[in-house]
Amino acid sequence: MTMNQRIEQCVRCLYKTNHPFGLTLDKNGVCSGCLVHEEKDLLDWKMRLGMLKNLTDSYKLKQSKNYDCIVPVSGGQDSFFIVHTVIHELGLNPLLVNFNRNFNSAVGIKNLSQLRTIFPADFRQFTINPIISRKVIRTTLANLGTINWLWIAGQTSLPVRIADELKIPLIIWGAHQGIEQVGMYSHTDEVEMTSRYRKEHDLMGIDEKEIFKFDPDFNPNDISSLTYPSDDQIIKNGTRGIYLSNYLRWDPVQQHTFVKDKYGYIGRKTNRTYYDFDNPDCPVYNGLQDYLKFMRLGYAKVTDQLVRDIRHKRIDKESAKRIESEYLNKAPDSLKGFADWLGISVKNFGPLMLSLDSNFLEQLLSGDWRSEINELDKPNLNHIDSVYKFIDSDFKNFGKGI
Amino acid sequence: MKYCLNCLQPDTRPSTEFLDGICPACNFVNNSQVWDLQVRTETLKKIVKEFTNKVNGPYDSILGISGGKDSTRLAIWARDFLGLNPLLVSVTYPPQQLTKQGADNLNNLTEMGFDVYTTSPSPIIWKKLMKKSFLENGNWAKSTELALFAGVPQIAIEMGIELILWGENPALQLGASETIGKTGWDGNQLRNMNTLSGMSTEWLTSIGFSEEYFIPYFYPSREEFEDNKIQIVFLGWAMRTWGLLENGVVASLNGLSSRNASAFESSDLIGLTSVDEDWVILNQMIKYYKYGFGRATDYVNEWIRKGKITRDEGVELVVKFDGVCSDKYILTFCEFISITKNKFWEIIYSHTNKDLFKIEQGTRPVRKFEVGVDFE
Amino acid sequence: MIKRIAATLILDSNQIINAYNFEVHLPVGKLKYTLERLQEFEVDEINILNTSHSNSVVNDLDKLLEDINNWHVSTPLAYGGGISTLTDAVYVIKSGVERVIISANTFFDFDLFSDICRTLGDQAIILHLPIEFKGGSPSIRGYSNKLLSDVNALIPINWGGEIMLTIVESDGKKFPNWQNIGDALGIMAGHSNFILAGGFADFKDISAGLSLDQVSAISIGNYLHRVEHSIIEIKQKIKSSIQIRR
Amino acid sequence: MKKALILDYKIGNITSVGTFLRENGYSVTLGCETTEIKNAELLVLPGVGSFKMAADNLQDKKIIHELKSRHLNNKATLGICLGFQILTKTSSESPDSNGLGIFNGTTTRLKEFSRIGWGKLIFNQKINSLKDHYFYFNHSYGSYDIIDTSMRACSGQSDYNALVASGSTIGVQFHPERSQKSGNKFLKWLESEVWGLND
Repeated sequence: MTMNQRIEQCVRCLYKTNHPFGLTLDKNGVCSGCLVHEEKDLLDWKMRLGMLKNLTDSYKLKQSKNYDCIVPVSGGQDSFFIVHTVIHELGLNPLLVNFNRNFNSAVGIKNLSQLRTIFPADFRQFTINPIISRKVIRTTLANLGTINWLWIAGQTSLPVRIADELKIPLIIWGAHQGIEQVGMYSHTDEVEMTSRYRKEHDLMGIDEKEIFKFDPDFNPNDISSLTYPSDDQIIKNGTRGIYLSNYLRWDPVQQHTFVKDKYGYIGRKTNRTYYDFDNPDCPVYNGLQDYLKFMRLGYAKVTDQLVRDIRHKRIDKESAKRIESEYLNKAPDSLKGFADWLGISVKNFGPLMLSLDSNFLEQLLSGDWRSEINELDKPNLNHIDSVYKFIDSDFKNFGKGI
Repeated sequence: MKYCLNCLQPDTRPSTEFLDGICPACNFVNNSQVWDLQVRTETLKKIVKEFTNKVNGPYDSILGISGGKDSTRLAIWARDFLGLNPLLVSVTYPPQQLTKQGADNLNNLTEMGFDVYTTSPSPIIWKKLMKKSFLENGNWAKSTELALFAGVPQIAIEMGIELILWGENPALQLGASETIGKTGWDGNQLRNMNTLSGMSTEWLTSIGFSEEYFIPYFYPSREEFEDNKIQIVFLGWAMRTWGLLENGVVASLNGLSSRNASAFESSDLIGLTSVDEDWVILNQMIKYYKYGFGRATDYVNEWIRKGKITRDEGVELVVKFDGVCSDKYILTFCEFISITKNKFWEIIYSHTNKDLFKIEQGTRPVRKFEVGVDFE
Repeated sequence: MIKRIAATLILDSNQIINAYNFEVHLPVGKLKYTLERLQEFEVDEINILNTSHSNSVVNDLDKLLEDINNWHVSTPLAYGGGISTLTDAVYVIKSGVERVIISANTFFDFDLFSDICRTLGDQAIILHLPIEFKGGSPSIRGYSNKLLSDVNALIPINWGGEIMLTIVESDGKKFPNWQNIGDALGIMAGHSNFILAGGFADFKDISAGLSLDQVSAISIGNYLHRVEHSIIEIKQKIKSSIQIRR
Repeated sequence: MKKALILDYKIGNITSVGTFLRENGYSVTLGCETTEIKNAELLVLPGVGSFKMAADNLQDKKIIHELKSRHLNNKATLGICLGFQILTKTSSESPDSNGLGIFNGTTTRLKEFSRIGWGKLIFNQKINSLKDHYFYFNHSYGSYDIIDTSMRACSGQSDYNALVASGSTIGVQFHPERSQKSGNKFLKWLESEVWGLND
């Protein structure tokens, strides 16, 4: 492929070579994600679970008077499957750790409370000062077109800091997004957590030490809870993050039915997504965040879900393409709730959306680019959370519901 | 049972010695003067300065909170008056035990602009310990209290933050003399609170989990305190207005939600104490049957000492509200630790002070003594 | 001289890739972020191989140099990929990269190879020889008729540059094929200053490699991206008898 | 902000030397005007290209005079690799070109043909602030015969001059701009111990 990238699509799935993680095509036009996915039906997953058990057993021995490992959790589906695996398959005593998103959906609060109750594990949660989190989110919205940067920066650093503070070297994560989406490594490489991957792929190339570039009057102490420990600390403590998806045949759809039936996990239907079990705990992940992702990258969460289904042979490419085009342009819901939390009105998102709009010129030429944003401020688009309001009464977790 | 001559504190409370008829709390209040407050505030500022000078991290102190009236008041005072930048640490209840107001009050405190770090022991183990300590000594909170007190110093040691801010010295308000430290502000004797002492590892692991499952319940040792130079400081001691009502007023003006139950159901006279959890109400009822005084007495004693009400007016309030606990709380508690109502009352009867109360099956114990009047 | 732990970064369409026996390329990320970390880990040098080079080395390099220069790389670099003329080679050195990596086919044009050596000086050149063992004696990848023994004869005895020996079959694996390495080094016994690459991950293999007299550096590829602080760990665990920069 | 001039002899890319100096607190310009050479607090002769190219671009009498007077007035000057060789009298790399002759010695082909990699500095006097630092070498020519200078150092087992100091004129055969943290430490050491330049 020549240096001036021509964007091509994989012959099997919907991903293109401009995927932010990077994507390569082999000589037959099959993408690296689909290639590595084939390993899911070639590898001996019983043997790989055995390899995982040897690894975790060695830590169980070392950590006799302490927690065996740290498991980062949220109100999402993976957490149920990971904690189930860590406790019941690997027989470990984990410390569950959560970086609290300041605005949780009712479903998210219910799921996280359910998770904390049904598994015999202690739980730690960190909530960043909401005044600061609004400031960070406004900065990353304006400069990176994303809401999620703050939560990811927190959720990928808090467990590593606690590992250091409590002398618990092993952190167990669920899926390695790089492998699951674009096949960055073979499962057999058993790739581990690195701060380079965190900065480049989780945080879009800007980590908590560089966010000041966008907003000079940040006080470093304000976002100390996003700091990743230094190399010396990590080496001294022997901190290590491993991914279950290297050792188990990772299939979120299958895992969803399992955790739904066994642990009462609840999804959250939204306007823009095909499945309801991905990231229900964040009210904007499948709403405004997904809409902005679509504007920035030309694909959205529904694409990720459909690519997953194509590779697991649950859908053919043509039907997937049709469904994708249906959902891509759907309006984001729960906009009102998020605007309220941020202290602005829905219309205030207008200039941001304009700045990210691919047909920026046409919008301006139309002389009425505001009309589109008024479309988004419809009451029916904000019914989602009211449907789940019944949940609020029986389970309460500290964490603002919107 | 003898009452304090000044207030309505009976001498039945464990480890409280009266000094010629006056309880420790009244003695303390009597011999502390207002000018003394100026000295205390300056002393506190000096002590705090020692810690803030050598801080390298983002936080110069840790404040243990529940989101209730005391912690809301302390957070504001520590930040705005003492100029501190505390990390708020909360040991939170299992989701089913936390009340809606409890979650809202934690949100309320966070929204004022604080980083909040919560640690929550596993509800499965928490519930088993509650049941065991209720069945064995009639006080479900004996085990969970350990975690509530241990969480803050544990995190202080983990994060290398030496200064821990605490609200009140129990010795002052509840007359618990065993926690009198070197001076009024030193909280490092908190470890001697009677609820914290006397809880062996074997007692814990008897519920069927190995020792490593009880990490949140072990209060850091004296050596760990010294090695990490941990210092607990009582702020209430140096605050001009500190008390149940004063804190309630300030906290409410700053957004605190109150308990949605009348004092006839909760004996919580102003509906602002331990709002984040309801079963403390039945624990206060059990305290009443054990020692002859409950939460209403605590409220009343403070107001008598501050001259807000007379001793006789106090008697009227105690007679009406002490030991009150609505059945709805008992029902949810029995359901939570899965015991029958009869089993609940069987335990209550076994721990009731037979000298002070008459017991008849199927009814609540009846007071034999007259409030405020010594009784053999 | 002390021995060196180097990093091989293989590029495909302007991104670092994981390479598996020179065929399968899996995307890792942009050059800039990996360079930044490798430098913090104090890797001794970085060899960049551009597999998707265009016919103009100048354009390829200008795109990469943005990453390299505006981001204060203070680590010795080598660049290779499509260098087939003297101007290409001079341009690479003039752009602030220490050494140019010459591929086998450029080497086979021997006049061009000696021009480059004379103009830039031997020390600015790495000759990259990917070796295949298709039964019988080893040959250069892509040139089954070019036996390693013939190529060895063409390299002047006191040549001042270094030779990067990559065992194709070990590319991307967790262990190098020591049998092949032994054979290749045996055939080229007259030379030293070899950089070994292909399948180096475990520090025991790296120690073994550096203990060989002919070897002056080991260049690690995919393994770098797999484990945090791989370079620091390797440098700590390597036999203390081996002289490296610690 | 200290000012540094990189002497422009129209050859290689000086970005890495420029970045190295900027990172250590200098404002950097590239040039060869006599006034620039005179006023620069630090003059750096970069290390890219061949001896012939550098020598041919340094024929201008006024520039040579200015460079020599900097040496006589003890003004801070750093010659890196080729920049060090151009400060010697001649180099066997191109016999008919002549260097500045500020160092009383010549440059010849290394006995071990070339030297690529990291080496420590072994001084002819006690300098312990650099003792466990390695520096990056990449050259096949060097000088063996400069002996009458105040400070000298060689590297590893070889005996060519890795560093030569004559007053405030320093010649180094290694690349400080490619020696990571050790390079920065070396520049700080020069500023405080040799040039007295740190602000």
